[in-house]
Amino acid sequence: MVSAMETAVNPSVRSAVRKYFKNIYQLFYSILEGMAVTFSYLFRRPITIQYPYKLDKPMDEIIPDRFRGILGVDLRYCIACRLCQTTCPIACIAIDLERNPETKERFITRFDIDISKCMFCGLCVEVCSTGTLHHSKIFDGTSRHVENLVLEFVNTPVRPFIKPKSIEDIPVDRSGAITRNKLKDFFDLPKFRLTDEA
Amino acid sequence: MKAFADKLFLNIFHIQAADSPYLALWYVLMMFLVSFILLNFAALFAGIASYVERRIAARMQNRIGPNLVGPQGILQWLADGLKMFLKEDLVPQTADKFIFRLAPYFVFAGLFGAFVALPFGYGIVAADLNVGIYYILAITSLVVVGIISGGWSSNSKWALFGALRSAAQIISYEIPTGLSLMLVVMLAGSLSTQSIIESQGGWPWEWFVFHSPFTLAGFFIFFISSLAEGNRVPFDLPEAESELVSGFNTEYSGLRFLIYPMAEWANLWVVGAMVTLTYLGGWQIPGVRLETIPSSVLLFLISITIFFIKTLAVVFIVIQLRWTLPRVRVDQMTLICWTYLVPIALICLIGTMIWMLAFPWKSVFGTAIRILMSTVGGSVMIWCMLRARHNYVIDKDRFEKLKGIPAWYPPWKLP
Amino acid sequence: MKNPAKVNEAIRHLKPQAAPFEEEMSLNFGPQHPSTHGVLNFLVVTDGEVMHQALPNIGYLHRGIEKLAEMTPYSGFMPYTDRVDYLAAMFANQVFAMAVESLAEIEVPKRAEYLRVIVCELNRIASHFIATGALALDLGAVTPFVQWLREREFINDIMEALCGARLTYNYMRIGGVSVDMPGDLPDKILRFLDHFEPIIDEYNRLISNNEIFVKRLADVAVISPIDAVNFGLVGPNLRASGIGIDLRKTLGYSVYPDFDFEVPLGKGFRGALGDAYDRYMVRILEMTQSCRIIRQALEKIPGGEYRANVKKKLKVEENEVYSRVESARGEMGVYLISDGTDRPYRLKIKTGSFTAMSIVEKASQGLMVADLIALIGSLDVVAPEVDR
Amino acid sequence: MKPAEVYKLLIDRFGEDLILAYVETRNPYIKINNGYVQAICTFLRYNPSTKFAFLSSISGVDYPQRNEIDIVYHLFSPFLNTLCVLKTSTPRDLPELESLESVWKVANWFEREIYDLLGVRFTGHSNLKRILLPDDWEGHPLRKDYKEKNSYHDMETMRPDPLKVLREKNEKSGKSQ
Repeated sequence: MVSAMETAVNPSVRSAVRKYFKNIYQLFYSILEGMAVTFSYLFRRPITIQYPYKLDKPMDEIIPDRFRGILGVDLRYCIACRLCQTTCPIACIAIDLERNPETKERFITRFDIDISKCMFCGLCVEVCSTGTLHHSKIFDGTSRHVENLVLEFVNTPVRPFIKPKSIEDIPVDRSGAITRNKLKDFFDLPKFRLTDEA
Repeated sequence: MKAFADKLFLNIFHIQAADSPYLALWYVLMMFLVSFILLNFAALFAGIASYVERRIAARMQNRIGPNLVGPQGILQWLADGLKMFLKEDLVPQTADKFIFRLAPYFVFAGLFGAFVALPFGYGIVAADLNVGIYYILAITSLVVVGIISGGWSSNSKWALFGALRSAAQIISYEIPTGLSLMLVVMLAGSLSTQSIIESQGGWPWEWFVFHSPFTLAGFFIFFISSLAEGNRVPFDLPEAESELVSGFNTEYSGLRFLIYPMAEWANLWVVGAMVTLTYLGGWQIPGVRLETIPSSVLLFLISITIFFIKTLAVVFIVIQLRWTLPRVRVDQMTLICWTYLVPIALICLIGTMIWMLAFPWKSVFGTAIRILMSTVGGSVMIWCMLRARHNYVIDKDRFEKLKGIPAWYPPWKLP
Repeated sequence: MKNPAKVNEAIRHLKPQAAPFEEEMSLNFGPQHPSTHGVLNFLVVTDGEVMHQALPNIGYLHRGIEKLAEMTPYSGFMPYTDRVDYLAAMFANQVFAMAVESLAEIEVPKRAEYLRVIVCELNRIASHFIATGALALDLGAVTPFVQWLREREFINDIMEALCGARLTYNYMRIGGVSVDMPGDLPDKILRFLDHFEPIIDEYNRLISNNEIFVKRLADVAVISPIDAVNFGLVGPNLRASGIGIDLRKTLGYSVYPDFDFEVPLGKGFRGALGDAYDRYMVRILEMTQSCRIIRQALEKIPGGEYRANVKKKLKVEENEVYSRVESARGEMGVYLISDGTDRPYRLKIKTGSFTAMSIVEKASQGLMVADLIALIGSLDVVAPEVDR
Repeated sequence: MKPAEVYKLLIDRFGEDLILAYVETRNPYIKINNGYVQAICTFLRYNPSTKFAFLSSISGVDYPQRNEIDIVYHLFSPFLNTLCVLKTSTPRDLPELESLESVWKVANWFEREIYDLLGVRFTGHSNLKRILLPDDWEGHPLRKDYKEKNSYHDMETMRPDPLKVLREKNEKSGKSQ
């Protein structure tokens, strides 16, 4: 209102008249320019992809390699150093070690990650020296129950990884697809529910 | 309409309708049939317009738009409507329940009533009222009653804001609308929609819009104020979703809510048709005299097509404006009306009067001016297209380099 | 409202000096409202379209990040800083890293500094996309916002290729950055800049020069330079009022002195100095400058280490520091007190949105309801940054 | 002008009773008497040789051992390009300080925040109310001895940790042996 009043009460009538028509001209000109822009977009390609219905290439190829998805664990290489557990700022990783009283052998009896709490910061992956813990390319971790989002990676106790003699003994097979299949099981099977207990 | 009913009666029963004892019954039957057709046309248009608008908007925003329901999402509007049907009809506890329930009917009646006097082609009009324009102006004013009562009765402050804005808006913009229609009425010498079209011609320089500089201004005034009356951007103040949440229809849900957007999209046709019939030559076919149209079915169909094309072009521009422009503020809205539209409309009214006397329609100078002005209008359109091309070309190669795919994607090609 | 006494009672705790009006209506603007950016609440005191005042009511997104910092080791706090301002997470990363580096006397490698500048400037552009686009969206123009979202998507893709996340980057580390950039990234960024620079021009034609848009913003919610200083406005909001303080220039932190760029100032582009349009336009102009900085940085970036050697369990001697960066929303400061342990004794995050929010109470007086959203939008307030 | 020079200027102007100490840290700070904050800040702001126009932030730090709360003012002068850090202490049991609202308007919200999170009362503040937390919140979270209540208005403030619940469940079923 103020601006309009100021333009109306201009000392010089002539400049007021000029401004009046300049306003009209500018309005039309700028609208035409704007419409030219929107019109030109009718001939440009839509940028969106129709996830998940139509994809040019599989999602794994679209997502860059460094993508920080849901954590995956390759237990074959876990040396049970617990660095990830201590590094995690929100304590969403739980690792249990148990020693067989007879053979004195250590076993990883638990490697759980609470994905509902995880904030995908990647600090645990950074400290993992063997590459056990890694980010998969999975990002849609929806589940009906928040309890299902606890990923349990140990079903039967596992022996910690012992460093092989040469580096060639470690096969490089940590591809996204394997992790994906692995994690899929965890999402599909309802592991436990808080409601069941009540 | 009456003549058509009589003729149809003659063709079916082979007796003059006036002779038949069932004349009144026949007329009532025909009335129901016509209103059925009109209502369905309006509702279908509103539905399809909603889909088309969303697709166009999507393309302007580098998106695809609704494309899942049916082939290319063409049934999206049906799905939306169905969803609205199935929603619970909530009435706020503190609302004035009677008026709250009644309000959508006003909107409905106000907009769909306008279709009665709108022509669709040569001789195709539900009722060729001799006060057609006046009737349309009057009945569309009913919409504001629905909006105000709906906003007020829902007992929500946001809805009240919307309703009061709407009142201010429609009251202001009735005046430039009426004044700018007066130019046309003056030129045509009639209030009937059909005879306004008949007094124009098929070629652009025979349209009223290029009759004189005054009518050109009048055309823009009419277009702008019909946008305002139809609550379209940049004048969608009553429902300004980023200011008033959803304005007057904030509290509505279900089928009652559906009426409001449906009326808004049906209004697109009313705006398009009104602009077309008053200023853009209606269904006139270039180079064909009026008397030859009824004799040929082909010409008859062409007249319908021309009217539809012109109307849809106007509708497209209205849609494009909506996705280009921001919204004006409420004081600017009234300011535009009272300092720009009304004075200019008055000047145009007087100017057209003088022009009509000075340069009659058939005079050489009048024709020359009309041709000149239509050329100017055409060049402005060409300039617009060139600007659009410039915008496209400026980013074409760079986009291609960035994404690795060509930027060209014609609008008729569907992803 | 029916009972004016009730209204006065309701607003009393928010503003005791507000004179009671007989015909006053109090309107809850938010927390669920399309144009409060995030979860904010304004109590709008009005008697029609013209407001008497809008009283901000914040705290809906308070997560106690400062308290969390006292329980988290230095290296583990970095992900939390992403959440301070999710639209420009890199700056919070940088300012925290700078604070700890300053305390622990860690030398950051040159390459890391350049990488930081590149990602920060990219992030600044991305943040200004949301600021300017959302302002246009609030004023009813939907298309510009979507256009900017498209451009922002390219930046998100770049960031994703660089550090694996699109929004909460957690890219910087104490003593450098987490990863070096992949080999094809400079080319990607340059291709994006080539595409983006003409798009700014096109965007101006689409909306910035639009007369309706200008009329909606020009002369609206004018903040005078005196007010701007008094209310502690920072960043683009301050510069829009004509005060040329840009910490990149004044402090010259990181490697910013190496680059040649200008600091756009508001000069009343289409109205009074310090109006909403100036705040909008300053952001648009800043994008161009950010592009310039990125181009120079990509040219000059040295090789070498990207991360200094820092102990995993970092312990810092008793000391304190206040480090500041020029975030997309202005000065972002971290006041850090260490006490010899591996976690901060006290960490205070000072953000630009917090002070920008406090001016709403004053600047909104006498505006219209529709102008309030222009004011909020032009101040570029991000709710989580206000509340932390 | 370096912080040390600012300290010298202040000492000359106010004397040792008001300006207590100059402490070298990363950002050296000047310890001032808690009763004269407003006077000192007004001086710093309007003195033509300093012109600390900007109040960058106000922070509060709780020291339970000393039984004190420190309030830290960060002033910035673009003319000198200097950051001046003023620090003052107030007793923890009855923390009270002068409000700086009359010097910088922005102090209003900063002080409200400190009142909210640390419980320091600012005299002369126009509107000293909680700003971030609800009005009926108990306690001041940034104090070191703050304990969060288990529930607020019958809403739980904690959710069960799924990892713990899982462990208990596994132990019950004897899976982890």
